[in-house]
Amino acid sequence: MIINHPLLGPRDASEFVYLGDAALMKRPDWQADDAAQQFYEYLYLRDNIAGQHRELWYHEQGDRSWLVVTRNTETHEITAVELARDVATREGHAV
Amino acid sequence: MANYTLTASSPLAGLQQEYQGVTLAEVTNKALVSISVPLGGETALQTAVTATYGVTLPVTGKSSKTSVDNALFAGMSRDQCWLFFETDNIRPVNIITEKLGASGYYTDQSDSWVMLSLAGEKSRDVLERICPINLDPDVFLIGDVARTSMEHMGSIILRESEHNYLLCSARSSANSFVHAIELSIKNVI
Amino acid sequence: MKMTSQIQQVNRVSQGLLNNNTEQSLSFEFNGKSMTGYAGDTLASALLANGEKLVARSFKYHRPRGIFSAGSEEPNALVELRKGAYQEPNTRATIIELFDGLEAKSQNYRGSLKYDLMAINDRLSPFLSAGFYYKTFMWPKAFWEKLYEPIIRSSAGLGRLSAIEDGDSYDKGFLHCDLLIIGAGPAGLAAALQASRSGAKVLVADEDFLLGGRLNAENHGVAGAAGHEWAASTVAELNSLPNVRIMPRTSIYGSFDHGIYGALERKTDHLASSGGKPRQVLWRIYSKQALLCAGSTERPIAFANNDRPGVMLAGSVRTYVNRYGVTAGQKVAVFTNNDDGWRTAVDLSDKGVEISAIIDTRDKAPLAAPKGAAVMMGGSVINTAGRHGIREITLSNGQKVPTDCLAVSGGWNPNVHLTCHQRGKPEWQDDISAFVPGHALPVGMQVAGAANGTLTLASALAEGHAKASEMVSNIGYTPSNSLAPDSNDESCAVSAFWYVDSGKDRAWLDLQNDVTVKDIKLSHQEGFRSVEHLKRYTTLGMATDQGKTSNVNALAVMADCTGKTIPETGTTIFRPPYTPVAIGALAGRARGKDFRPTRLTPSHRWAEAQGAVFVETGMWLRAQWFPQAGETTWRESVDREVIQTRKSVGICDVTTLGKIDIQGRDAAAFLNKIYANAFAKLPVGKVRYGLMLREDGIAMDDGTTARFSDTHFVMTTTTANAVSVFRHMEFARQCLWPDLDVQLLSATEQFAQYAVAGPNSRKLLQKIVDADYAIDNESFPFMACAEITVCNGIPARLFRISFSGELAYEIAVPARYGDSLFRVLMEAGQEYDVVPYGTEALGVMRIEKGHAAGNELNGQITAQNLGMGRLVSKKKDCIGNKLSERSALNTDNIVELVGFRPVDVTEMLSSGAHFIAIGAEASTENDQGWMSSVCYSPELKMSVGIGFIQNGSQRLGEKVRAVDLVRGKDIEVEITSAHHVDPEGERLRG
Amino acid sequence: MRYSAFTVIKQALTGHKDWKPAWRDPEPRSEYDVIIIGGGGHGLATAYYLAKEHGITNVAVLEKGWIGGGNVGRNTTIIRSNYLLPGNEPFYELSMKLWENLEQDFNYNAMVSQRGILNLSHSDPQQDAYARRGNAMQLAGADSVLLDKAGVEKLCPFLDFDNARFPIKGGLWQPRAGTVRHDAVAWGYARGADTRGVDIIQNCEVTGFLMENGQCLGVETSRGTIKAKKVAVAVAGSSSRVMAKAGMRLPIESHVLQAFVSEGLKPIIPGVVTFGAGHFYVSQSDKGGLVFGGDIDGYNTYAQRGNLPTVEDVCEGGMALMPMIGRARLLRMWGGVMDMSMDGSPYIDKTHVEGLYFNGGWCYGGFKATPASGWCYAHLVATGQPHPVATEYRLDRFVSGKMIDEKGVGAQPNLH
Repeated sequence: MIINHPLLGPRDASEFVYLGDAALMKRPDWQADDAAQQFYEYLYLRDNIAGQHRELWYHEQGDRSWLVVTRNTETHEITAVELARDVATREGHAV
Repeated sequence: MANYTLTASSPLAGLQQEYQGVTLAEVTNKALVSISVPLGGETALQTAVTATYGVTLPVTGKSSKTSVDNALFAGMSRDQCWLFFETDNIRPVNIITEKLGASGYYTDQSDSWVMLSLAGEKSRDVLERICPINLDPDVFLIGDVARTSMEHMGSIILRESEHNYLLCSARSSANSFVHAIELSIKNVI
Repeated sequence: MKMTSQIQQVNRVSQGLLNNNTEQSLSFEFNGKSMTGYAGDTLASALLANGEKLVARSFKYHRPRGIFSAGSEEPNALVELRKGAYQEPNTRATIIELFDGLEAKSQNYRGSLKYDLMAINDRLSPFLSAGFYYKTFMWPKAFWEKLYEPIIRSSAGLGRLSAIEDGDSYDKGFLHCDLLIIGAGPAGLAAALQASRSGAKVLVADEDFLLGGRLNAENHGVAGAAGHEWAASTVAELNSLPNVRIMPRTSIYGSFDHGIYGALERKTDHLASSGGKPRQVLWRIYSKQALLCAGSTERPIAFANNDRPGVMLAGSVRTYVNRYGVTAGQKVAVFTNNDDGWRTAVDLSDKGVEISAIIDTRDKAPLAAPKGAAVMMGGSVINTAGRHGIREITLSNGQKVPTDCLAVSGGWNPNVHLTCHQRGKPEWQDDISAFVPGHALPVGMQVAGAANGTLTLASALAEGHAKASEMVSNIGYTPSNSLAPDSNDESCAVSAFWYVDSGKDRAWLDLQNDVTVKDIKLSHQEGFRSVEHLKRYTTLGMATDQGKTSNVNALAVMADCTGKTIPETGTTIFRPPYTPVAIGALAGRARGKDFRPTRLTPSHRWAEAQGAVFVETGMWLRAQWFPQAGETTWRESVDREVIQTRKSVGICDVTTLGKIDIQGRDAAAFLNKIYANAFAKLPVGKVRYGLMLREDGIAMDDGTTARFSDTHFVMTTTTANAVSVFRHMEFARQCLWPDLDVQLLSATEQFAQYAVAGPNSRKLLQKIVDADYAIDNESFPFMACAEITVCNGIPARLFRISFSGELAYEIAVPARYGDSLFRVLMEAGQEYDVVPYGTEALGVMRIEKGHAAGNELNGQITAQNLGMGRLVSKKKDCIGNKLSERSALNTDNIVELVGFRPVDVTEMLSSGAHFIAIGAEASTENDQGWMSSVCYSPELKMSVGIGFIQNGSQRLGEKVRAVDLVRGKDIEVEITSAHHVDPEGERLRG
Repeated sequence: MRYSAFTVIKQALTGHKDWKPAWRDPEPRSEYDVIIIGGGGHGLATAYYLAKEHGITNVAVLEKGWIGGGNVGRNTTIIRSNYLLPGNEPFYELSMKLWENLEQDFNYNAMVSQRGILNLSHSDPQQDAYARRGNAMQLAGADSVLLDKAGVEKLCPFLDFDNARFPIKGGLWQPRAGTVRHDAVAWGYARGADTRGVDIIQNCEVTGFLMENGQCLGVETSRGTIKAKKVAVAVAGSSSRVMAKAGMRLPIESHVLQAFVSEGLKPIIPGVVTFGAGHFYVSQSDKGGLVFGGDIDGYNTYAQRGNLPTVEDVCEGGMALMPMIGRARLLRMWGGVMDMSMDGSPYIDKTHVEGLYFNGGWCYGGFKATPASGWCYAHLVATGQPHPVATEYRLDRFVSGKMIDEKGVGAQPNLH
């Protein structure tokens, strides 16, 4: 696969390390009343979508950026690649 | 206190090899300091760099050259520039701090890397066997820089001129890195 | 050509396209027999030239087999090429380029090829029907492994590996292009011309060594020249262009996501020796667009005993005569259902070969038959005779025709393989009775020419040209306005005809695996009707040719059985690789010591000179111990290193520990989230132990972090986790807390770092630390850190930390001084009898001291298990603290890290033993924990260990058994504190 | 028809006229006692044991495509019971015992071949970990042998002992492990279940569940509504997609595991060998192909195909371990979609929906588990109680922190 890095252009996916669903950026509030349940769901349950999947890749053999890649899990077509830091800043993140 | 002296040694003891159409040489006269941009401090750093070095900070994947200390700023990531420059000062960070003050976070990388110059008409043929980056001369332009992996080793490649490349890889695996390049040379030439 | 060789080469009828300039003949050996051929021959063409018919045996029935095709689809003529470390089994004679001195052997026979003892299987064939083995060999039970399976296994496989390391090397590489053209036949060459003239960067790959595809096998003209001449001049033109790269002998073996193609270039396979260069290069091609021009493969027609040597594909027979100047027989018959088959008869006849008969399943002859050829329209071949090669055919009218070569054509199947690699399905096209590429092509791929079902020459040229125009404009080039090369479309009408009812005889579909029409029918009868079931049940298409010449015919048989059409019955999709690829090539250079890079520590050269024994630790090589003269066991060396360190001073290279430079206004706040214990208030000039949890509450890593200024920390990680911890921290920084001002840089390589440990460590260091820096206990107490200078102004970092439990320091200098510093420390330490110590002594001292390391931090262990539960701060948010509170991780009965000593102090403990109560049965139910690390403690003069046992902290003094069944040990041990040595920690504070 | 040497000979002599389909092709009935979704190895084994062990024969197995077309027909055929943790080892040892009697039990030769598995170690800590594991295996009644380098050399003299980047230090050998002809397992269970009255319904895709008051009453399918007292899902690879129709999110990600086979070669590799310093394992099939594999590709996918970096990584491991295979050629590669669970261990459990059962999360270890999975799942569906060796395989085990994490890599499915 090739990931079209927003800063670097197309790079072989083998330069990257995969983590999983981009929902892992939405770490729950540790002080919430149901924090235990929230953390369980956050860490262990997955939508595991067959289709457009937003997921985290780390450019370990590159600029060390974490990316949010939108990729179809049935065709592998990639339709969007963003710096995760931008996404985290824009969409809110852990507290 | 007894008088003990420490002597410096380079990872490849100044290796220099000539082959038909390509030369391979260790670069030992360059310091390397990473400059990280503090959150929200892009403008301040840019101002400081322009004032002292007379160049703008390059975007990721590009480099800017300046005559000051024969330095080259390489854009390594969105919040990091790496500065290659000539000095024999063992505290290169101090030089940067003097010039740029507290506008960035500086980390000495001079001893982290082995630096090699691969030069000559056959250099691209040699690199084709190990480097996944598209080195087409119309695509990877002079001054372009990329961080990638070659033969399972993290590496940096910088195109210095038409046929000349600066290659960096981890100091500890310098022997493996140079072996990979030499094997490419042997296989190609 | 030399007369001598011509006499030997009884079937050489002309020079064909063999190179004029290399007229000297090449000698080679097949099954020990010497023969000759010419440069430009394949082994197959040379064997045919020499009249060799019988070249192989089939897989199951050991039937005699000859050369069937002229290309990579060959199912029969597989040979063992070369010898010893270069022996290459299952190599298709049809693609082996002849070289002087070539040696090859037939495979899969016992006794001799001609009189194969295993041919008994052919007699037993009624019992060996499809899937017979699933129904028997079950009784008595023990016989399967003792008797039946060994017999089956011994007859498995075709060729042999030599069992010696491959004597050749391989390489890999990366190529980038705008347009990849796969196949340099008429469509591919026309496309390459057009694309290159439009300015695109073009890569053309073809598996053959002579480019031109079928142009080299036919007598068609292109652009006013003979087809092969046009091909040669086109290749010459393309080669002269800077934006074109032509790669002959290069198979595109797979199509992968996002325009990536796998290619195998055979660099030296056509030479007698590789001369030290890589035999093959595996390329990864990154293309923006790819045009598949892989041509088509002829399929046979099945009929009784259609597998004899001499039964060949008609187009291949034509290839041999036109390209190689070789006739496959002296009396050739043609059996066809299409116009193309007739051309074989015509071309052979033109070379003076006798055509004994043309049998066409259709009613009307498309062309005039060559002189002397008997023509049977509306007929078929119903049987053949000839033990080791075809001698005679029987026609449907009962007539028997003597013939030594039967050229069969059942039509042409487009080579759709690469279009299926991303699971695209081909579609049926009725007018050519074949599957053509489906609509779901790999992104960026198009298909032209015969591969696309465009089976005639002028149309293929035009299609290649047109697709190239379209594709280059897709990527921003303006197509050149040059025209497609002109030519004529030959007739290619075909009328579907798949197999002739063979009655009691067998009619072969898969020639290599011996799958017959009957097997398909039986498969249907037993309910294995889907293509997937059919293939699996009968092994159809599972042979080395992946069913290139058999799959569609078998589908047709199944369609007949089910009464459905072929496309209703199913499609066959193909998986990578298109043609088999040597595993050595896929590995490239990565073997032996070059499997992975080697990282060396700054003291490596010195240690090597001392005769140190090294150990692989991840990618690193570390000194394990330093043997001295007279020491005969590793224990002697290690014990000495430990004793001397604990008594005086020792030095160990700990450079391999990960180091992360952390800077920023929020660095402290960031560390507070990364580490389970509190870090925000760590004073400048201090070091603190840190325990890092994964979000699931399991210990991830541990180490120390030093604070050099308000905004500057330096973290150490374990050697093993240096990379994953850095990644984890970048995740936290970029994805979880992007508002924190913190920057990370790996500094592992920047510093050489040495542990200086032992009661005399301070004195030793004082000899090199510059006078400006005081390191006495008061100025520089336990857990202090500072940036200092040594040896007259060399910058260094000093940490007062201890893994050994002794008064100890770690000193770091820029890596360029690493080698020198180690030597200086050894020199300065002479007065204290300083010793270097390796990873073994390091391990002994940490076990004596009860420190957890990799054996303990194995990803299954919590802070609570380590006895560090209280370290996990509840007053702050940090990664892992919430889920570490889960109930099952906090019961009264969790395992806890404690020490163990043998009750009989002469016993040696062993790591991996499980703890079982005295008197209890050794079973899973009674399993209380395990010993994780053991060592011989030179200080305590006994074996000691640390390990995990249920509720261990409350059981000190209790005795249990350490049961090590795999080593035959079962000994009593006492549970102790994990701190076997200096439990109060007085030494390290001294 | 009972299969035996006698019937094979008789049929051979009479032109193979009397062979019958291995299983019927029935129309679905409107209602069953139990519906099993998924005609893979686990679903078919469950049906077989429901019928044979629990006398429940009014059962339908619904298969979207053709039975045995999923991972049971696209794996590297290894069976073993060399696990470390008490939540796993007794289960896999039960599976091994079932394998050992399988063929006589279901009257089908699946070519269970106990030629052994050798896990190589390349460092002292790795050898220690194998000792711990070997002991855990024996505590559970399985067999294990800890080998030193000489012991390994005796078994596999063709490994690279002289020039290896990561020298071989020893290994863990399980003699009773081995390989099985994978397709035959599906077919044997199907035939055995069919003979006992189970309806195997192919080309029948489940499109939804019939739910009422928190209870599952059947399924909607491409061939109509089918009611059932109990519905048991066994669709590893598609678990998330199917269970989403019941409104459930699972602790599962879908990943692709590639497998490889070489051209047929005369026998050269005796048992199963796994590399301990890279991603490579290999055995040789009865047909002569080297059957090998490595790690999963590592990204979520439902596509049954992989990519080149993994292919090359696996072959690098192969050449590092046994450089004699350099001139053997890779013939075919394929990918299977795996249910990767959050701790690398499977789930066999009830769900919060009454009457709906779940079996999945097998990662790439599902094949060897087939008999025990069917056995324990049938037990759960028939009795409502988990089988004693499968009590830990709860869907909600992460809530309380009862992970069964053999590799120790945590809640990251692509690392298991």
